[in-house]
Amino acid sequence: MTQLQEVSVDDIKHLVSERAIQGETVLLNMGPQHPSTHGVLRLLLELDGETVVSCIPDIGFLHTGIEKNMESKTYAKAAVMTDRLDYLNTLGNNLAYSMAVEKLIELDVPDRAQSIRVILAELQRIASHLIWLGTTGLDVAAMSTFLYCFRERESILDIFELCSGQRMMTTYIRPGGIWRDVPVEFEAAVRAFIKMFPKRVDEYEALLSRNPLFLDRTFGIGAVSSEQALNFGMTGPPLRASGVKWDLRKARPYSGYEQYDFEVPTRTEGDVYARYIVRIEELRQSVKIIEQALNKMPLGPVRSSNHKFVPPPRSEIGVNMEALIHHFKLWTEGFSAPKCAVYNAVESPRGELGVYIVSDGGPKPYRIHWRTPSFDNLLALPFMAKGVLVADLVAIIGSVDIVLGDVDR
Amino acid sequence: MKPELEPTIQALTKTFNSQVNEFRGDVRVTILAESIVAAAQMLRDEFDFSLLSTMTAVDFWPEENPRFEVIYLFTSVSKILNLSVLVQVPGINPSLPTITGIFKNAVWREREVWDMFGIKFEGHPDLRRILMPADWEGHPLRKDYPLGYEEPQFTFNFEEIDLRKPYAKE
Amino acid sequence: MGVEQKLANMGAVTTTLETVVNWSRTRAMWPLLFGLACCAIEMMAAEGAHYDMSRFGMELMRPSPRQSDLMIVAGRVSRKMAPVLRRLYDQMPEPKWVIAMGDCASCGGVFNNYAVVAGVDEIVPVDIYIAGCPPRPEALIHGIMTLYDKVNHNKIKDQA
Amino acid sequence: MLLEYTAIAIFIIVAIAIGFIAIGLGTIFGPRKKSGIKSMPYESGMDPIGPGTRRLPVRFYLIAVLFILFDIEVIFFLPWAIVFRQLGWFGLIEMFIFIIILLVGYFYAWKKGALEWE
Repeated sequence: MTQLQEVSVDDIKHLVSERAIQGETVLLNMGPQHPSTHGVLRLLLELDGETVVSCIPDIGFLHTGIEKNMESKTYAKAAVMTDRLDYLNTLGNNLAYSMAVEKLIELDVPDRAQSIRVILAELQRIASHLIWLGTTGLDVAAMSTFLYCFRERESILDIFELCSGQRMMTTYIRPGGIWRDVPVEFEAAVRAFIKMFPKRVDEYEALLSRNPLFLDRTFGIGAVSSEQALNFGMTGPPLRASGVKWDLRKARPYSGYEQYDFEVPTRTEGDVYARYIVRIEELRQSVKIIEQALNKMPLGPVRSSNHKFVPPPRSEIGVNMEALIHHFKLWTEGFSAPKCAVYNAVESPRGELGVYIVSDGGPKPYRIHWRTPSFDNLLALPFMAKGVLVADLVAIIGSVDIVLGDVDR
Repeated sequence: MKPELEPTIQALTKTFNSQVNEFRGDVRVTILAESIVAAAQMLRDEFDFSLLSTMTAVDFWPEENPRFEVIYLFTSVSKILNLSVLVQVPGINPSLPTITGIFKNAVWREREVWDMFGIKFEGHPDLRRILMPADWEGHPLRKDYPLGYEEPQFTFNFEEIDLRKPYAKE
Repeated sequence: MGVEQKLANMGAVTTTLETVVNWSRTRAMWPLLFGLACCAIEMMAAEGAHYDMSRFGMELMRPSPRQSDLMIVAGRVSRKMAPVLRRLYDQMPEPKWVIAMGDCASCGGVFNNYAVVAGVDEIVPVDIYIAGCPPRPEALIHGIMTLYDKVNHNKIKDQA
Repeated sequence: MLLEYTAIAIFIIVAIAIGFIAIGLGTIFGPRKKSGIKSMPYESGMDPIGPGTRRLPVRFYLIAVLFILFDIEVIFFLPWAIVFRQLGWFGLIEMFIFIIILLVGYFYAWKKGALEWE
């Protein structure tokens, strides 16, 4: 029997209180492989019986160096890596990256592409909220919500597969518009989904909203006031649940959001139940946006015709010599951007998703920084987890809705 | 340049000597390293830039003196404004004062900049590596750090890569 | 070791015993709940009602390695996660199998840089590689079917 | 008389046999490979910090005792439920008294705050 490999307490002495060093409180790893950490997040918990004395998050277990990898790819090829960042909001990442590149090289986007982008981004928001609802239901022992939510998510993934051929990593939104036009059946599929979905949200509400067990587990737990939320840098549903009405789709409308009228749901308590209510309300608002965007979707081209930056369609290459030259240049060396830095933010289901691109005039981005919302939302976890039971900590992690690909990049 | 941003820019240029440049509607103010704490305090209290959206660094490697450029991006939720503040940092033992006292989310952002670029932050509560393993040497996002590209295994070079690939024994 | 190693070459007896033992192993192979990244979402979709992986005996995703027979590495393994993955593999009781789900687990996939282990076979011996980024739930179930074929054909003699 | 007892005996033997067969096959045919890391305590993939066995807070003990108390009460219901018809009114009243005594204990524990975690 080999000697037990123990990590002695003194190499993390500066983090925990001295009661842990005397051995009074238990130091427990709610580690990278844990059913309720929604991914590979490690929490070093200092427990006094069931109550959490302090919680020290340790992230980086899913760090894949996307920012460094994107520096060695041209702008068009780096778009493929953006899907893998926040893998629940793939089209939202594409949208953030494409709009940042369009801002960098001042590329126009036709209206049809703008409204299709809004429809797909909102569908992706619904799919992401559905996964959050399913897994939070699992964490709070409401097993059936997981199966209901994934049933609806399958119909959304069918729509994505309809227009792009891939279920999740579509890279369908690219700089200059979208990859190709949506098929004819797209509109019918989306209309069918919008007609069916509100009734399903009422089903979820019937399951959870007034369920006394759910209320006991979520009411008044992990409350964050609006000043603290802003100070922690929280954005998205957790911030709106604390009473700050900050939604980038309303504050800085992009891609045509100003034409659609929808409300931004906010609550004031800022606890786990408030975040639940805000996200459930956002599901309904997204359906409203999709409906209006679908009605206003104009006909026309879906990708900018400025072939210096956007590869020409395949049909033109055989016929038009200039298109062939553009095609060859774009796919070998790529277009070069002016020497400057640009920041562009988009409202992802988790908060403000921003892309900061520094370009040195070459075809490859010199530096890309992703401002990901889960990184800051997770920062408030130790503050929310002080003096809370371990079971409530599980509900708090669920309510903050972190995605580890978003946190570690 | 949005009109509401004017007073902020005047106040910034008056108190700290700073250059202002604008590109595509984003305003960027470059100030000295020592005055970043005062600037952050002023922006948050007087001009209500209550959210530090992000904070990151860029490594202009061949240039040695101002090698790093650290970017603080402040957002004002009430006035819907964005302002980025730039600080030049030299290449030899780069260090900056910390603003964790003013913005709590700077704690992790600064740890990430230390982990990825090696810029020290004096006064930071616990400056440890955040994304890389604790015993990792080197700072990955520096330009002189290799990408770590390994030759992918295709059919033509299958055998020689198979030999040197460290397969896991049982 | 089990008794079957001792009476390894008794013709008909061991072959029928072999088929019974292998049959019993493929009927309720419980995977370890070990979702890393995007492939984990597709694994959850495969576990959901539409694709229903539990038709193949995978009803329960056991979070603890002590009660799981199969480790599905669903996602990209970073350098910081590699020792944890190896420890979990070691703490799983025999007989155990590993499925590398997705390109990132099989060969590093899209990420060819300092942070990602290029292929999980550098850390744990892999039985089945599933291509796709992320592989569709049907691809995962096809991978599980191939694993069942592999288990059904493995001989008792060469069981270490 | 004897017939019923043989039925129960067969029932018990078969139950025990199935238990032993299920576990026995596993131990006989299952390959076993001891290793240091395998016997190490599992802490979601990380090294455990500090000694495994340590003093636990008293609240866990309190909850355990209360559970045992009321669990035994439920076990006493089982034989009563079987001969429920034959006992008639007498059995019913007897069982109510038994339940009321335990309810008094339950309310006492509740008011003393034994059920609260803090």
